[in-house]
Amino acid sequence: MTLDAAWARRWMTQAAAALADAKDDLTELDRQIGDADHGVNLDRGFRAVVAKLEATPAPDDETVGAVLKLVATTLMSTVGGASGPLYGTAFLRAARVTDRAHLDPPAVIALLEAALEGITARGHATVGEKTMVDAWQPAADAAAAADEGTTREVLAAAARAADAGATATIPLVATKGRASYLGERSAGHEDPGARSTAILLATAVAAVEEP
Amino acid sequence: MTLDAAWARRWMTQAAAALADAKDDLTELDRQIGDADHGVNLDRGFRAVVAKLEATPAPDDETVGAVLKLVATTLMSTVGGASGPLYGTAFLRAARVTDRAHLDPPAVIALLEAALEGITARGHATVGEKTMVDAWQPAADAAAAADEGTTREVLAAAARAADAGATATIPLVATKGRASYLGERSAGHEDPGARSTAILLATAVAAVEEP
Amino acid sequence: MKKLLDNPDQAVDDSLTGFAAAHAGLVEVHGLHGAGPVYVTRAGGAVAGKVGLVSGGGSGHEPLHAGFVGDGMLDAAVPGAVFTSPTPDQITPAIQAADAGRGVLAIVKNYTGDVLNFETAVELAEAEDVQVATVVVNDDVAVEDSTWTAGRRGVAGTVMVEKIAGAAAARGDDLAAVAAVAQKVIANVRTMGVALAACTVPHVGKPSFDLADDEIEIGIGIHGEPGRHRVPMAPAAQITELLLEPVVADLGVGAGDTVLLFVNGMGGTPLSELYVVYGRAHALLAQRGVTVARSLVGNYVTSLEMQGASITVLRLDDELEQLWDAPVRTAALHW
Amino acid sequence: MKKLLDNPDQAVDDSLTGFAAAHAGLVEVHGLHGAGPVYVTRAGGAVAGKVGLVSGGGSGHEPLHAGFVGDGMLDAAVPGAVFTSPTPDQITPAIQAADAGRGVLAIVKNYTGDVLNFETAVELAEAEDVQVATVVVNDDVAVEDSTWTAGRRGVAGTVMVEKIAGAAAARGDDLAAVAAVAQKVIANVRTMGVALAACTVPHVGKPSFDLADDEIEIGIGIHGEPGRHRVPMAPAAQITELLLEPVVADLGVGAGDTVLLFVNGMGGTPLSELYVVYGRAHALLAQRGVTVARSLVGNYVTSLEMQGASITVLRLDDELEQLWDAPVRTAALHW
Ligand SMILES: Nc1ncnc2c1ncn2[C@@H]1O[C@H](COP(=O)(O)OP(=O)(O)O)[C@@H](O)[C@H]1O
Ligand SMILES: Nc1ncnc2c1ncn2[C@@H]1O[C@H](COP(=O)(O)OP(=O)(O)O)[C@@H](O)[C@H]1O
Ligand SMILES: [Mg+2]
Ligand SMILES: [Mg+2]
Ligand SMILES: [Mg+2]
Ligand SMILES: [Mg+2]
Repeated sequence: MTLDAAWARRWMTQAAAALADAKDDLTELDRQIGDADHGVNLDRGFRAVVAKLEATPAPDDETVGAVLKLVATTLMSTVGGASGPLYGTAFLRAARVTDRAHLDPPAVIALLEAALEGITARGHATVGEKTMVDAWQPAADAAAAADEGTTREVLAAAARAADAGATATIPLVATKGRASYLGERSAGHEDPGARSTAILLATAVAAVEEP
Repeated sequence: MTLDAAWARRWMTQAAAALADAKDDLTELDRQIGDADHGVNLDRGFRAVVAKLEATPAPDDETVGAVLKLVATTLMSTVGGASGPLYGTAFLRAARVTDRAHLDPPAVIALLEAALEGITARGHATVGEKTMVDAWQPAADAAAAADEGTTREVLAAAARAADAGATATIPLVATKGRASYLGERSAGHEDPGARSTAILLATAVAAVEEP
Repeated sequence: MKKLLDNPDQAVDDSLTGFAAAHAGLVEVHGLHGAGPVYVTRAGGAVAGKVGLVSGGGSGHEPLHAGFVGDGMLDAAVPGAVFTSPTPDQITPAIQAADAGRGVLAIVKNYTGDVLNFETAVELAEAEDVQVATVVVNDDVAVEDSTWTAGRRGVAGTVMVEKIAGAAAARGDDLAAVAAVAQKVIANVRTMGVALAACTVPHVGKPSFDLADDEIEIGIGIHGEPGRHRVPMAPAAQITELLLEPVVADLGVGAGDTVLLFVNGMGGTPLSELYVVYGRAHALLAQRGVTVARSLVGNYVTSLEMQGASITVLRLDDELEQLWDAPVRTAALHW
Repeated sequence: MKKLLDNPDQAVDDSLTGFAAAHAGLVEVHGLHGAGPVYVTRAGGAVAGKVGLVSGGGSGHEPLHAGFVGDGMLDAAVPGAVFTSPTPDQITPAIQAADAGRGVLAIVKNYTGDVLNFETAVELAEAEDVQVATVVVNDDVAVEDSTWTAGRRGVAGTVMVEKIAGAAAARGDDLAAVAAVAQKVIANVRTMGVALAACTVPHVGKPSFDLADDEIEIGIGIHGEPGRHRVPMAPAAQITELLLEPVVADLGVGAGDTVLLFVNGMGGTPLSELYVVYGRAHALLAQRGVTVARSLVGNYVTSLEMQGASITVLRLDDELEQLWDAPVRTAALHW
């Protein structure tokens, strides 16, 4: 079973719904150690993504990359803050390596790795700095380790790892992003960007149609 | 028994103490229907009066009027607000009619009437407008009616009437002073200036030494 | 109550000390640290050949009045205790200091305390041979039956009176003419205010009035006194209408009129919200065919940290417009 | 939460609508009511022969940045959502609009979001053949171990950078020279802030952090983010020392130095309290033999209605002093 542009579109619809549900929770996480806007930022961005996709009819030969590129530019121009360019770049890089109609497991792994690279290229964060990288890095690693599985299994491994990675940010002291200003006081709170990453990847799995 | 300058000085000391005690209550009354400063204003003023009197040694031939004039100018220059010029003028006018060493009952009545006239001359309020006039007017009237009594009895009658007059302001709708801006909403609260008048006159009685 | 101050009794003195230090070239503050009666004058003293302008009132309305001392506006300002009129012994020397021989205009906000204290002070100044004219600002339309009250209060419109009379004095008008211009402004300016949350007077320590989370107070003054009535919290568009409506009605402005629109913050409201109100008010006036030719938005006549705003409309003619545009160089207004 | 607004989603748009109406001769606001990317430019567009200046950042800091657009300061400002960096599609056209052929200086406050969005926007503008230099303001000494964080934040000192770089551009400096002046200001300006009470972001509806009645938060930023540590509420004199001490130490100013002292309000603190702090800070600097040659007191870089203040010290030399004094004509700074 391969993933196509329709999957990418379903992914975005489900991501928007899940992020809308999580809006207040994400904002509350950001209120604890940031500036109380992460949920609001992503909700604004992903609502715009859905609107944009709905306004852009899918050509028959639509590639996954074409969808992801639309997502990237929309996030870039509607989210703002730190997460806007980071998620924007993630989708932009992912789009570059998915310029085809169907993604097989290696392509899904490439997608996740490209996204991670985009985020670190822009934000210069490494694992352990209490950022979304703490969800993306284990996700990409877990995907690579699951390369024997189906596309769904690869994505599911990534989503589980992202979820664990997000949880693991709780005790960390932030050294990147806005939470870093809090120093020691940032410990004890989950990083909002890592949590939103976990939500995003969970919807990527949910959007895979059962065979 | 007549009243002399020493009585006037005792009066002011006791008034300052009583107004200091009542400071928060008077301010709270003013918070309800004014600008929450009446107690603070009078406390500032009467503390200054006491300081001024202490700094001004009494000559042997000191008149009551000389004391009251010092009180008047001190209140005028330290109280501010509406009550400063009103009480200031009251004491100034009272000083004019008490320029002698000893006050007999008719002189005490004249003192109260002059004070009342000073207040109405400046403030143009009449009885029923929910101001200090509602305490001063009955006080002056009761004093005049008690003209057969001792100086202490005259003052006591005035003080009782002022107290009743202050209480009687509760249901009134203010038409003068800051409380008038509240319209109907000023009803149900005692007028702070009427209450401070009652306190002032009560201490005038207390300052009379038993024969 | 959390405030940036050391001791409520010293707060006005401490604030004026900072004001004097920050604007040393512009103003001089007299009587600090108990040295005598407190008042503020221009750094250079009275300006030869010019009518002097003095205003004053309780503190807590900053930048009013001291922030308006300088070229093209006031020559002296007299700050009382917080929300308490200053006393004659402060006002009289301020009037004398503002006099350069052509007389002084006293600009008084209509509160019993201010009126009474200025009255006495003016008498004393006149006894010292200073020629004084007095105008009483009473722009607050929240006070409806002014015959049954102490009369309308003077609120935010005071800025317009001080600026425009200041410009008339600066161009060389004599005392009668400056007073006439001030009266013309008073006749043409109206204001109405709202509080979303009350302020706390430092030595009182609790809010001047109690307001529920879903209530606002309409028709407030600037002394933390409660307003005329309470209504449920409403969107800015509706609040703007509630304030603008009576102002426009009372002033009788309509199609063809030209006005200055002033949205004033009470101290605790962010500028961004004042602009929201300004935008709504501007649009409502435009709908009625009123031309908004000049504008002012900001915290100019405050009530400590009160959350709220007032809307002021001044009907303009060519003279008032020119005098408004005339240069001004004070701590708080500058062009 | 009581705010003068209609709908949190529209608040920035509504506020800019009012801003545009109030300052029509001075600024133009692009993209209102969903017409396109939102940014603010001078009414007349780019000034021929002059290097352009652009700044931007999240909204909620008014009058920063839009209030500083005009002669002698910025050519364009880019407001994001409340406390959220604007996006490249807003910033790029603002940069293009500010370009009169001599290039554009982008003044960025050091926040990950601002830096990233400006980075992208600058790339896009350069692709359209605009020459762009970027400076990053990072004056906040509250961020101690800046190697272990995203680096020092840009806060109130941004006003000094924008004013002085604006004056350099106005006198005709080329892009490299304007950027060098901006860097000189950045090298010589430091700030530290305190919150007495947090602010409430409109679409969040509750305070950005929780602070007990007897606590204050030291070392806050301007985005409602919590500060570095909490201390018990203290008198103004003590708070002033807590803020000024690290600023002076980090900047290394001492006897013989000349500085500009800026006491900035966070939005909900009355001017009178800012002057109390100013007075204390001025006296402390004087005690150390530091000459305070220029001053600024007021709400210039705010955090919505946050109660609090920051103290900024800029070390001056003749050039910076002259550029600070140079004429400026914007909605919020004018001389
Ligand atoms: N340098 C960085 N690298 C990776 N992720 C980052 C970086 N800085 C911030 N983030 C992520 O962005 C999230 C915050 O996003 P958001 O609240 O939308 O933006 P802002 O911090 O500008 O308000 C953080 O929780 C963190 O996961
Ligand atoms: N016109 C007036 N005539 C008589 N008394 C007045 C008048 N106006 C106000 N008062 C009295 O002054 C009191 C208020 O005094 P105070 O609070 O010290 O001054 P302010 O109203 O200026 O704050 C009122 O309670 C009232 O008794
Ligand atoms: Mg955030
Ligand atoms: Mg009072
Ligand atoms: Mg008062
Ligand atoms: Mg943000």
